[in-house]
Amino acid sequence: MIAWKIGGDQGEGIDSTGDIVIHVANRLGYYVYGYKSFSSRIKGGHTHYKVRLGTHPIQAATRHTDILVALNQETIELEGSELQGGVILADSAFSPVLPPGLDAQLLALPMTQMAKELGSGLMRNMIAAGASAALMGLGIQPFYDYVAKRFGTKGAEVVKANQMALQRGYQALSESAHTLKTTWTLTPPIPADRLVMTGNDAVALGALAGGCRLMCGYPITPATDIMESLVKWFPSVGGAVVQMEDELGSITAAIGAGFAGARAMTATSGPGLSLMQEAIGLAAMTETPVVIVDTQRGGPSTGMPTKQEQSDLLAMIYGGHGEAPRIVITPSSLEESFEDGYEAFNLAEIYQTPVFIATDLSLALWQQSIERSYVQNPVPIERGKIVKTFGSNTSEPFQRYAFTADNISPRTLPGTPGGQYLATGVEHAPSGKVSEAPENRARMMDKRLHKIQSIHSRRQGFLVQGPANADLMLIGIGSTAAVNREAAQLLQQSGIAAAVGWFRTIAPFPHELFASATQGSLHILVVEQNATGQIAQLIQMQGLYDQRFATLLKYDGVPFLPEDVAQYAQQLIASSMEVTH
Amino acid sequence: MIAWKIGGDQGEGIDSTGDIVIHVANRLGYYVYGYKSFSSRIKGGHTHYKVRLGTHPIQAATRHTDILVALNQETIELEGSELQGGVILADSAFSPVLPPGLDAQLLALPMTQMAKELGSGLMRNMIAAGASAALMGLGIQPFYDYVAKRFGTKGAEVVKANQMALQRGYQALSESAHTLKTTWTLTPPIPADRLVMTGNDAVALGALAGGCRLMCGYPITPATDIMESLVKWFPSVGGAVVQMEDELGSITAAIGAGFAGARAMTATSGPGLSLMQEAIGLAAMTETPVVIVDTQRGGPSTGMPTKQEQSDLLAMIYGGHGEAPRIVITPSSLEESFEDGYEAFNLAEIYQTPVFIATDLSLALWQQSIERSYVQNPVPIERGKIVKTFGSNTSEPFQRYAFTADNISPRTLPGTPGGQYLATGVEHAPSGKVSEAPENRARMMDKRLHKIQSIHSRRQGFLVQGPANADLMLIGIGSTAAVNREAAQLLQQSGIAAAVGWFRTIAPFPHELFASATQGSLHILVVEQNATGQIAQLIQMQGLYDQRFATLLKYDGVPFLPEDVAQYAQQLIASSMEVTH
Amino acid sequence: MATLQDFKTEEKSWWCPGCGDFGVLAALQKALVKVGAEPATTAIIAGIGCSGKIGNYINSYNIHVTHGRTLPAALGVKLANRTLRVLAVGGDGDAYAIGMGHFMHSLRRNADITYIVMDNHVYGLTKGQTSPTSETGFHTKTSPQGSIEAPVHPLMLAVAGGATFVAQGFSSWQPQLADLIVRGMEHHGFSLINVISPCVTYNRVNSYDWYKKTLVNLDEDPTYDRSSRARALTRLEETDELVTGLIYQEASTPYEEKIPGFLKTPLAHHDGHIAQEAWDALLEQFE
Amino acid sequence: MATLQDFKTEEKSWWCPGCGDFGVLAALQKALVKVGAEPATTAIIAGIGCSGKIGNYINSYNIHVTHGRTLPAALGVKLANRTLRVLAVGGDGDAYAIGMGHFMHSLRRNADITYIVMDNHVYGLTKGQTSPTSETGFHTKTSPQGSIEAPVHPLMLAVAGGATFVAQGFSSWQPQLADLIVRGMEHHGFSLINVISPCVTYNRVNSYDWYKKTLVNLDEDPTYDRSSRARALTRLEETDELVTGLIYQEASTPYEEKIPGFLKTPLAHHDGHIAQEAWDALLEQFE
Ligand SMILES: Cc1ncc(C[n+]2csc(CCOP(=O)(O)OP(=O)(O)O)c2C)c(N)n1
Ligand SMILES: Cc1ncc(C[n+]2csc(CCOP(=O)(O)OP(=O)(O)O)c2C)c(N)n1
Ligand code: SF4
Ligand code: SF4
Ligand SMILES: [Mg+2]
Ligand SMILES: [Mg+2]
Repeated sequence: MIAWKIGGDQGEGIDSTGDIVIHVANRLGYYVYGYKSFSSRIKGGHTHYKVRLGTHPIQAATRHTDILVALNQETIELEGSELQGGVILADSAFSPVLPPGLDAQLLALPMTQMAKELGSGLMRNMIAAGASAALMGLGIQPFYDYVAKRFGTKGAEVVKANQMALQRGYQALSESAHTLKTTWTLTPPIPADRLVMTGNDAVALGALAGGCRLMCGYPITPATDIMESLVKWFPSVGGAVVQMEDELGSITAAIGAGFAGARAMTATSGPGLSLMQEAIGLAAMTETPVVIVDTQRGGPSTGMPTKQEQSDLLAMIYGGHGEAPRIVITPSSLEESFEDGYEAFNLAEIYQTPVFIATDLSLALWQQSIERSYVQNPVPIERGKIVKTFGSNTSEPFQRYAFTADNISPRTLPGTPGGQYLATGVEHAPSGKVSEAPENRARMMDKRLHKIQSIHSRRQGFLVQGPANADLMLIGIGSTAAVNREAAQLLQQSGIAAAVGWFRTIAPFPHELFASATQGSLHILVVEQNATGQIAQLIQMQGLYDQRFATLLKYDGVPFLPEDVAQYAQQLIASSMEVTH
Repeated sequence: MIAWKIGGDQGEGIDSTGDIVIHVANRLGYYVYGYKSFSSRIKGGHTHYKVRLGTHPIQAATRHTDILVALNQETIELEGSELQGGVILADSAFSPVLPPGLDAQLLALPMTQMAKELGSGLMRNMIAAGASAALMGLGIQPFYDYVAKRFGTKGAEVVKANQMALQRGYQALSESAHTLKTTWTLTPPIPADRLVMTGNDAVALGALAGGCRLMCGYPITPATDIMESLVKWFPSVGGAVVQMEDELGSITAAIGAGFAGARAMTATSGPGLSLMQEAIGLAAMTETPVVIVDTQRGGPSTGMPTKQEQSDLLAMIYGGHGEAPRIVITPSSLEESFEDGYEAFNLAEIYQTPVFIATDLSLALWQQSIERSYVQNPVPIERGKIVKTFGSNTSEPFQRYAFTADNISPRTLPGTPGGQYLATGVEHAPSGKVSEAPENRARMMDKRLHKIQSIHSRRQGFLVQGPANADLMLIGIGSTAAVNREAAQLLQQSGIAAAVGWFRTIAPFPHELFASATQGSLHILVVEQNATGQIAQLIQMQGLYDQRFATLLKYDGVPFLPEDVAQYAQQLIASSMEVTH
Repeated sequence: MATLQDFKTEEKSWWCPGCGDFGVLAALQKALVKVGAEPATTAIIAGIGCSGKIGNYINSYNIHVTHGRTLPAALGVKLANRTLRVLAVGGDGDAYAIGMGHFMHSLRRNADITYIVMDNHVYGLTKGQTSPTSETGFHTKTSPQGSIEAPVHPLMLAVAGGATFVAQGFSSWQPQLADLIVRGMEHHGFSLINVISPCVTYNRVNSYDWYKKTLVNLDEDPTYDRSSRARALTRLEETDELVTGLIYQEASTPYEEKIPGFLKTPLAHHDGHIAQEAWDALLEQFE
Repeated sequence: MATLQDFKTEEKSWWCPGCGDFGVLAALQKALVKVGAEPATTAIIAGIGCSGKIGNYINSYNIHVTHGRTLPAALGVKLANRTLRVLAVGGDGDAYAIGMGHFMHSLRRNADITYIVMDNHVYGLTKGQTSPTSETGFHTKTSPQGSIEAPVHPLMLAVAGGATFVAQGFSSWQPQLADLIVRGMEHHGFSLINVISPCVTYNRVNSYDWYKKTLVNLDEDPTYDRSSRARALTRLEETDELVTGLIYQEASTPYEEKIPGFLKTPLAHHDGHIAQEAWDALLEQFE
């Protein structure tokens, strides 16, 4: 495994350089994971992009860096400490200095100068990429191929120029190779057919495959990509993206479309979620399907728009006034993101209610490898109880909200003769007509709140990997579940029988499954990226948080690292042994 | 104690008739309580208004009715069953019929005809009031006095006409008195100086006394009264009510005013609360005081706008994205409503954070007696840490968000030289400047979340009345706490050592106090007007919901009645005895 | 062909006797018959207010949404199924207070939606507060000493905001009102029909009589040129919007017809199928 | 008297080199000096966007609110303390998309607030999506085939919406821009100054050069009559709003001066005192 990082100022092409490295590595058959740190500004300000590549799946960041490409001195100062014996590949243009005490080798290459020689300062990053290729022993040809693909539409000259820059960097590094104290030779990868994408990509692809043809949204970090991807893809499949005037409009348009029978969605982050609360209640009350993606970020208020957090869980579940059914599903990997991307629409139509796909910034934005076979098309599409025609003796008005055994009533889509009804956010009788009758009210509340419970027989709301009688189970959600998976490997390496458990459905809470799945574990550590332990609170509410449970929280905007989780878990086990023995 | 009720069509003057009865009884020194049932429409549709009057404080409705004034046959059909041996005073104009099996005496008076004789059909209700006066033995003079006061500004003729109508009704009843099978003679009241008002009135008066001089709102049932009262009262004390374009505007204007140093508020109900979620996070993040009244009603969505419910508790506490301090205080009586009406502003300024006053439709809208001495002026006003001047050597920029021992930072109000700062919903350093530094972030989150905890040393978050080692404690919030108080009396009468406990602060949760105050009770019944047991869930989250607890829920829009709560509690105790013995 | 009866429901109306909204309902039902609409392919999106109850009394596919959000919901319905006739209906508060943002953006977006605003210059359902169209000086429960704000001028805003069809009707003038609604429905694009619909309970100032005296019927003015935005604005300013009739119209292509590659058949009946080549082409970007 | 330096902060700007927002900041600071403002009595309410960061760079009392809500916050600030000079500042998305409702209502409410919109026809901070002022056909990340909506015309909307002061500046034309801001601040009531402030990163179409070629300075047209609403509307329509200068102004009484009995001194310093007689009088209604 190699951890490669590039750092510099925002707007200097850091992103595209990282993208090239990650894609080439993936094409070679390595598993890749990319992590970026960026600020809520467009140009300027330190940013960095880290790529991990190896022969086993990687789903999280790590502290250690092997190779650091530094485009300015600030990068060396800020990121240098991650290197223990690695190499800093710096542009000699800024006269890089290795700060005292830093355990790394500094290799300065005249990147800017070489780029100028090639006629464009913009080529600096390609030179860095070429040099990196040599340093990591990846070969230069795959890089040539990738830029040919990537810049193909821009013309042969652009491709040529980029390839030349790659070549110059590759060559320059190769010439200095003998001075290197460390070199890397990766195990050759097993050939595979993988793609590189983010969680947002996976959700958007899932939605597309799942028949979503309308996306009404309003830009917001880190959700905007979903809208931007769909607006590119939809024209070829007949769908539409509407950039609305705000999130109140976005969700309501999606609900209107759901009422009229389209699979429609919106995607947002915290501030938008808050604005959507009222309308989500409308969808629940009118029993209208709608899918909302919440890519969580640092809150509250504008908070930390470009930083990782998982602090909207309670707001998704409890955020609206009154009491309404809300399904919240929680993918923790690209595979699950794709799956939930289409399954959310099935759930929304089967249960006729709003469904949240809750992700988080880390899962939403960082690229990873995924087997192409996983991103399949077609996917299962289930539209739930839809009445398409009525007999000729349809004199009876349609009972849209009829009480049924499973609490789900057949619905009609506008256009169906005889199926007309009133969908209203006001309490209503089975016919849809407004009703304040106490008995009807209570039954309708029960109907709506109970109908979603059967979701647990449809999907496993809580998954576990690892020994049934674990010394320790690490519980997570979204991207922390992935961190936990790597942390558990580390723990296993130090002889601890560690398991990981993660939620696939957080609301309605998978009570039975959670209780039984956690039963055998001696210690249970809930790892959450928020300040108040929202998952722990939800477990508490179920009366399931007993003395075996502990919580590890982080709310500084920086994702958990597997090694830190593992270390904390080890201490926890150690200290509890002190206490009990 | 007498329970008097008038029923008829909405828009027929039911309200004003009830108002007259309730005010006169109160002026006579009786304790009164008025309960109305109404629909979300302006004219037409059945409505009724029930007044209980007696010599002990009354804070809840009851099922039984002694006297029913029926303005149409529907009233007899719908409300008649409440009478067991009482009297129905009906307008003979609709040829009233006593349905078979109804245990009541029907007394038809030609109210419409008498009113026409007086020259105005509108006088019918006054005739009914006069007849009621006679029936209840209240005397007619107090009614004369009251209409003189109430209609005084409309001129002597209007007063005279109303008095004549009262007189006609009084006389007609007196003439038929000999036919009555039941008569009522109330214990003469102990003279007292009481007012009649609603919870909304009490909150508005509290706010006024507490120095609130700006109210930014948007009409919504059942909160609108607060705005409508303040807009009448403010001109005399220099305040302003702004009817905003929506709730997003209302709350944000109030926050702007709070930033600039005014005591500002908004008042809303469920749908408005949902719309305010984003801005409330802004207030929390910028540490800006603001007061929000949420008069809860039937949800979700538009729900049941004119019906009782307590289903926004979780939304008030958890409804915004991200994690922000929210104080939620919960008055359960007029006295507490007045107190919280001003104390909310003290809390908001002391803790520099949003404060909710959570009431509910029953508490907000129904009139009760309150000792005048309780509605005092002036009230304690505490503005928290405000820096008014800086020394001359104020070259250092002001540190608005300085870390302090109690986590509360001194603030400046605009206009103060040297105190300029940036208040931002983005995460920030002590100076107010935007900061994404992880360490600062974590400290700022801690600061904001911890600062409100000391509220529990300022106010008792949970109050108890009754024996320390109770057989049963009834726990409630808002108007259900008042229902519980009467239910406990009923239980005590049947030999059960019943106590009542109610929340004065639901967030932050008064953990210690709640744990100790509930310790001695054998059984604990949480009585909630919602479908999911929100208070119980909050107790669960604290890990305090043990096997002694049970929950009684009601979510059909109709308030709990003391007798029903008492009966349920009795069954609960009985069945648990079966189990344990 | 559907008849008037087909558009009626069993539900008895909850409006006050004499409310202007009865006239709006009647005209709308007549217009639906006249354009040959069918209950099953008509979708009515209503707001919250006395006005918003209109959906209860029309037999069609109806959704009664949150306060102020009729227009986004209507857009969603239209995009989900372009074969539906889509109408949004609500009060002046719903439209021009809480719904103002959506109103302005719907004008410029120009999807094929007919928007009927039942304008009584007051908040009816919440029992008589100032509305955005209340006149300055109007006394209400929230302006006991008279409103101190300038009223919104919905027609001017619509014209200035890029509307392609702007009309005003009066609930008492049934034939004209029904005709304007018909023309609105026949217009390709967004049509606004602001309807003066007196509230007999909370607005005693802007009464039927008052309107009958002050409203001028532009449709009867042969010199009026309804194709010029600037002239429409001038006329509206001069008359303080106390006019009825078709005020402005321009030929337009509705939003849904401009969306690149957008399906003409209802999304509602789409099976979600994607050709394998298209899917593979899409995945190329992730290679 | 405060100097330019007094209005500056230590914070170094986070805008891209060449961003039009630098010019807006500079002109605003100059204007503040010119009107004799003091940092301590100046309140700036900023929105979310690249533009919204402006508050970080001005020494005054600043509040940086949620996206689109500058104007209600500014109203609250003004009502809390009428002695403050209150400015709201934000981007075109903040103002005319999510903030549209508040914008329209602020115009008619007419509180004494100066509103500066930094209009770059694009969403900058979220990295280049269509904004309400984006021209039809403009290519962005959310309109890769070109925007299909008609742009919002903020100046026309303001004039039609009852504004009492409407101006447009250009961030490159510093003296005029500073002058317009001064006049806006001196205006009694609500003033809108829409400022063309090019985004050099995401809007290559509406560039400095393009504007320099197309903008017409109305202030240099002696025939232009800025006191007629109808004429302003006509001119704006003709020129497609590609003008700078003061477009419309009328003498007005600000909202806060019309509120019955409203205190002239800052509520912020009010002690909450109520005379006992007043209190007793108030309680009478509950007897
Ligand atoms: C978010 C929200 N805020 C407030 C309300 C309360 N409300 C119901 S109807 C209404 C306004 C009614 O006025 P208008 O739209 O003019 O309709 P009208 O009743 O006059 O026909 C309001 C404020 C609500 N239902 N939802
Ligand atoms: C409620 C909410 N929705 C979305 C966002 C994301 N967001 C931040 S800035 C912005 C728009 C920026 O455009 P504009 O107002 O034109 O400002 P500019 O950056 O161009 O100056 C958006 C949508 C947000 N912060 N809050
Ligand atoms: S209150 Fe007014 S608008 Fe509402 S139904 Fe009655 S008359 Fe009509
Ligand atoms: S992205 Fe555009 S608006 Fe934002 S700072 Fe850069 S140039 Fe300015
Ligand atoms: Mg109205
Ligand atoms: Mg912009």
